Amino acid sequence: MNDRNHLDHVALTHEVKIIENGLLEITMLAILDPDGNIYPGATAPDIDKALAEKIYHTMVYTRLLDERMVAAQRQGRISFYLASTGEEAAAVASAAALSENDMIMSQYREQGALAFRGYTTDQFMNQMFSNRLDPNKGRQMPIHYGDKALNFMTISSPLGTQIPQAAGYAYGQKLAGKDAVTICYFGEGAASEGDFHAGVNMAAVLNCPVIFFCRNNGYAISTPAAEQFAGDGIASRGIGYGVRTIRVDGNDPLAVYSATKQARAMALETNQPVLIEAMTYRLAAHSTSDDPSGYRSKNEEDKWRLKDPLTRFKQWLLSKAWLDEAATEQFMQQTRSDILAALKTSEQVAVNPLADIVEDVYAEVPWHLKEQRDALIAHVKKYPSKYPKTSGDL
Amino acid sequence: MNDRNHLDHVALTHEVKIIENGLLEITMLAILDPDGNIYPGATAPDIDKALAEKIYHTMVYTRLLDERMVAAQRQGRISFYLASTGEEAAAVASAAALSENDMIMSQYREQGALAFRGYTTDQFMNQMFSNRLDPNKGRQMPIHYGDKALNFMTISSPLGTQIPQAAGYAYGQKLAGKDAVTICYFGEGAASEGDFHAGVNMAAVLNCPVIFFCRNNGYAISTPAAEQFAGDGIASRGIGYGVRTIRVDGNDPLAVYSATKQARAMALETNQPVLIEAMTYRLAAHSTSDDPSGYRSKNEEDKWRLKDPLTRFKQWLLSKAWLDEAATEQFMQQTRSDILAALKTSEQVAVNPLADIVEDVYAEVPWHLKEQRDALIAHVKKYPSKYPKTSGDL
Amino acid sequence: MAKLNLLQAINQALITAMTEDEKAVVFGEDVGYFGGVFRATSNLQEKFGKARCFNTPLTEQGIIGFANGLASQGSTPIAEIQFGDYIFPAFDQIVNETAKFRYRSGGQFTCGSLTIRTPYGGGISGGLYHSQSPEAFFSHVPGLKVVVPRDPYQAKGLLLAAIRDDNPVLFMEPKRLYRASVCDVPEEDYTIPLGKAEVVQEGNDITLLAWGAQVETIKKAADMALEDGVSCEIIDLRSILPWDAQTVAESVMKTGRLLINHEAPITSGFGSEIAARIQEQCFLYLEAPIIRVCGLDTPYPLAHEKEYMPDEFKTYEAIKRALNY
Amino acid sequence: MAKLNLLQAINQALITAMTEDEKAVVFGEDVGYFGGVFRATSNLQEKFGKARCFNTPLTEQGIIGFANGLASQGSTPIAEIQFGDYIFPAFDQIVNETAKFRYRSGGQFTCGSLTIRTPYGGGISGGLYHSQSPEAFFSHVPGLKVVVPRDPYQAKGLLLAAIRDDNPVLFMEPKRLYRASVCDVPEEDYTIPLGKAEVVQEGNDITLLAWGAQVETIKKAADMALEDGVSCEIIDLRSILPWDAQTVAESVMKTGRLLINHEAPITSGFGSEIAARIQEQCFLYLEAPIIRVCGLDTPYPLAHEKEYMPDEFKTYEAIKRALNY
Ligand SMILES: Cc1ncc(C[n+]2csc(CCOP(=O)(O)OP(=O)(O)O)c2C)c(N)n1
Ligand SMILES: Cc1ncc(C[n+]2csc(CCOP(=O)(O)OP(=O)(O)O)c2C)c(N)n1
Ligand SMILES: [Mg+2]
Ligand SMILES: [Mg+2]
Repeated sequence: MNDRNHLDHVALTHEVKIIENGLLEITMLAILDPDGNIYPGATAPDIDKALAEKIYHTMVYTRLLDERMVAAQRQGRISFYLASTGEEAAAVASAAALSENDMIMSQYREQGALAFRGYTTDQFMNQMFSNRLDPNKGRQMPIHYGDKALNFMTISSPLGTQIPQAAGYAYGQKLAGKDAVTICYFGEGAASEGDFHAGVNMAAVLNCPVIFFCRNNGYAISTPAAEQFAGDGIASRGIGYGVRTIRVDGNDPLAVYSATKQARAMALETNQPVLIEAMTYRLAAHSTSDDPSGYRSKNEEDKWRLKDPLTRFKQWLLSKAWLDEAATEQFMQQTRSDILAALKTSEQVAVNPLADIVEDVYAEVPWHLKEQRDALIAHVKKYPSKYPKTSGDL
Repeated sequence: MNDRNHLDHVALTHEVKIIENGLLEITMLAILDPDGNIYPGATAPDIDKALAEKIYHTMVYTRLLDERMVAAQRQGRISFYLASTGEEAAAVASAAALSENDMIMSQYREQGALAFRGYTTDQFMNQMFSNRLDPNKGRQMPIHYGDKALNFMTISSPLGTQIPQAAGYAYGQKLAGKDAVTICYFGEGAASEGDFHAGVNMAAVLNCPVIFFCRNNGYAISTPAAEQFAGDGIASRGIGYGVRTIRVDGNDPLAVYSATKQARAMALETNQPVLIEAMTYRLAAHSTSDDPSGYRSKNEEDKWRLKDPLTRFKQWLLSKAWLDEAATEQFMQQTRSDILAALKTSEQVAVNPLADIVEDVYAEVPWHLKEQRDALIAHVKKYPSKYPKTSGDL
Repeated sequence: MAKLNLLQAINQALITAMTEDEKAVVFGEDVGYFGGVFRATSNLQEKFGKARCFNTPLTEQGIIGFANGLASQGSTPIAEIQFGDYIFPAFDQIVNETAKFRYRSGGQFTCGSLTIRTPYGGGISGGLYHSQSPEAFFSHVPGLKVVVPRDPYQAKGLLLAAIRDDNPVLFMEPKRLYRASVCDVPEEDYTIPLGKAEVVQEGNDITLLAWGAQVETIKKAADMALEDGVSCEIIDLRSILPWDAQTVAESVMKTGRLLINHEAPITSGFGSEIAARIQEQCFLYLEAPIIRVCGLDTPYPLAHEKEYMPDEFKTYEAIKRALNY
Repeated sequence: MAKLNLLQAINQALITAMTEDEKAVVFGEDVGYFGGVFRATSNLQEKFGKARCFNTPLTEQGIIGFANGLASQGSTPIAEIQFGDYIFPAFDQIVNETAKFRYRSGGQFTCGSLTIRTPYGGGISGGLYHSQSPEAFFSHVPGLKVVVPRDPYQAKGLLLAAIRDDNPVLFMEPKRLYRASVCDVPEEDYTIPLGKAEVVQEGNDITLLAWGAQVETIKKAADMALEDGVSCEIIDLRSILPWDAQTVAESVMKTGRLLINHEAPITSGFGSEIAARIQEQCFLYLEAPIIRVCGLDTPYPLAHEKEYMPDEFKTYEAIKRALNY
């Protein structure tokens, strides 16, 4: 796609005509309608029953996990949570279209993708309780998951930073001759960051096999999309970068799956980025620290509840006779009790020992951090009751 | 233009079709052909003889100034210079389309715009010799002009920073009810900075009457446009931001003038930004520190020399019988000798007194800078021969 | 005079500033209709209209770039960065632009009317990206002023002074005090001078110095030390840049000892500048080395937050070390 | 062994690194075909192909973001920021990402293989945007290493060590020495350990400490002082983070006096950390306050560059002050 530059390709005009809005009309790929029927003229992707079930179960799992953890936060058992309710299809169905070798670099609302990869309930819990069983060692707030074994990059809070990183990661995959791409998730809010611009442009110029997957859910905390950008969403920007682009109904698992599948094939084949804009809606509050009634109407939320990806997909599965309702009910009950059990276990697990406080800052602990660690250990030994989480170990 | 957001306007499609290159075909406004004839079907803007002459003389002046100062740098009289040769039309004709109340925030290759505003040869020289007559007080390298009286913002070296600033400046003009816009110049290289993204997007969302004027001259130092972006230049990005956009032949003063005139009217009327991409070519070296033969061919340069805006405009003036060749010759001679005379005078003028070293860091000199200044003055008095520029004054 | 928390005091200062100065404009992520994620800008859009209090797109570099331009035009921008941890994308606009605008133009153009507000600091289970104390970075930037209030009274008076000051000011709000700190705040307009430290408690044996939320910590440590008969002088620095070296030096010349407490990592934290200056200025008066009780040289942890913090126990121990040197 | 200038030494180190490590990739603005505006990356594209040495678009935040991703994938990125003054748009990627990558993931993912090269410093009539010395900012960032060579020999050895070090390293090149500093540089591969200062000259009366181009300055001052019979110990710090406090402390315990010289503004420059630490560690050995001879607390000027610089005359005067304290 980077055959365009400077002047060679440009046609002349002699009339002063400033391009106004409307030059671009980016349509939205929709395969499954809100009632779960395939749109006339649309083709369902090549998904077998097992995959369909896995997608559905993962979406259901994610919803249940979200529900439980929001409640756990209200009970004061964890400090923070961030639900993906209403947006499960975007994360789950896109992850389903990838290979396990593909790297996932997510924002923070893509727990569905992680669940699809096989992250266990225990793993979720260990991260959220910052306990010593989490390979991220309890250093970040809840929901900042990461698992190298699953090719899921540890999440970072500063928005947009993973976008140029994904370009670089994909470039490395290409150099190393890996048969893999990187997918980079982000919100339409994060797409306002300078890092978005830098990352997408660099990926296009440097031919990086990366899928930029924007969840446009209409809000960045309280800020509606209309106060975030004036163009035709995020998709229209892709054109500006010379990046292949597609907009999909983010609440339609089949559309998301189809688009991502094709995007992955293209990225791998051409060593070039593809931008996907998934139109969805954050039915949840931004996070457990947020109350959306301060900035949007119940009415608007209700409208979107009708587009729920779970119901929609369920209807489709039913229409294919791929859904055993009793088994699903059983799955849901089992999931609920598994989550609760894991929660109860994980919250009992201790945090890492005190000495860990200086680990992983550098590859090896340098002299000054050893000095600081030793002084701290001596101090905690002197005041054990003031540092109950770690003094017991000393 | 910010009536587009999230989902309301989006049409559906049911076919997985990733948008590839080619959706956008942004044409280029051209009014004057390289031989100085009006293109068939094109209309020359409403420019009278006086204005046409002023534009021409300013372009000629700029070229002569550039030539002389490049030579002065080679002679070791100034440390640095940066010529706009070949790109004069972009800066001069756009400035000609503005009102004097409009704020100009430039990159560094728009000396033509400044000359058009009436910056004198003495002013140019005082800045370049960092002497005490320059209101910028000799603090920056040569070519970082600035003049509040002429509504020309002092130039800053870090690229792209003026882009969001221009949005803010224009917002302020609007709030204050000023009948004025801001024009913001930058190169196609600078448009890769995150600040470009932030600035253009903010201007669009916050309805700022600003003209973003990109000089796409094909190079950022040694980096060709093809290694800078993969899209259809900078113009295609405007669409992505929902910003009115036009591409012009930057070597065609009439096209640049017409586009800028209309952009200004639109920006003022709608309180919204307009993006202009002027396609041009840097015939000069990047700066006096650069040698373009290290990265591009003579042949390419020669091709572009044929599109020289000065010859082209001269032909047009001749065709209108608006050019007195003898008078022009006389103007050029006078200009050359004025520049030389000013150069000779300015290089003799002393730099600011030593005490100035701590001024303008804050509105008033704080205690610690007074302390540092006093110590420095005492020191220089002790070693006058080591600080010949300032010790004489003490 | 009403009891206000720190957020309410800031909100009141903003209302005062916007009422008095028509050119004052408040913006940032979520500050508009919603009133900010901490609600510091509540009701401003309602009161002053959308043109003067608005959401920006999610771009810190854009927010400060826009603010710089707006300030140079003559308005009085009051920009919010949602968390101090997210001020770094704007670092170039602040360091290379805001701070150098006046200098490079010989005073023709300035960002002097700009105020940047941002919550900072730990103690809220925020982990490494919702807890940082970045004041030291900005203390190395000539052209900026950096101010940190310790309670609602200070917050209102210092914020009003910052907004009216003819220099760009970074106003850092200790977010763990947002709701926790409550005190009497006069309804009326008042300012507290920038660049002046406050001697919060007089004492003879050692000077304890902190700013923001850590002033509370050194107070607690001083109370513990008092039980041992140690009399601590407590100084709230209030301004980080330019800072009030004179008040600190005078105190140290009296007490002969100095302890500095801050949350940020010790290495190249602002404590290092204070120590470097004071050891020079008070060399012959010092009876013990200047001690810094600070955050560790690690990112800010979550699970080990309590252990990481330079709390009153660590401070108390350091006081004893200084006294027994 | 050939005489090389600093640029040539760097170029040679890059060739060595890229030859030995297939995963080493060099990129930045203009570093490709052209070989960089200073020509430090000359011929690399020719030798190693465009995939391993290439131009990037003009975006420092993008360069470092890209580099972080590339490093975490397993390559060995060597990214160039064209001027130290333009590193600030990348500040967030460096401070919040590069430096915290390993820590936040419990060591699962790291940017340890990343090296960032950037020219810094004044003395080249560069004015406020081509002269800055930003090392102090980065010295406050746990997780980074910061290294500064003083001559071609050091440059090659330290750069090779930086590239191979399993931590992200910011490698700052004193650009006024690029062509001015010439010395013997072994053809073969060698490294100089990071984190170790070098005692460049032994002496008894005072320790002079600097890094990069200012080492030359303190040497000149030491020569002036020698004429007065003052014996200076000269230390090149070489690594700013982590820094070699032990070598400095040992020297100061011997000489009883310490002078630190750096170009950056004095307030919160890295000299403050050194002074703060050394006054604590060497309190009972100090015969005079630790003195800092540094840049003024202003942006870097053009017309007054000579006056601004912490040159040998200012240093010499400060030595006398310390000796006569
Ligand atoms: C650099 C940065 N600035 C601000 C924030 C605070 N913040 C966290 S989430 C958020 C909104 C993000 O919106 P969007 O990208 O649309 O994602 P969504 O929450 O809708 O999934 C903000 C402003 C942050 N984390 N990082
Ligand atoms: C932030 C920043 N990065 C790098 C530079 C160094 N630099 C100066 S000019 C330039 C190229 C600019 O190219 P372009 O924007 O196309 O403008 P042109 O020189 O072609 O007019 C570069 C990389 C800078 N001044 N600022
Ligand atoms: Mg969103
Ligand atoms: Mg260019």
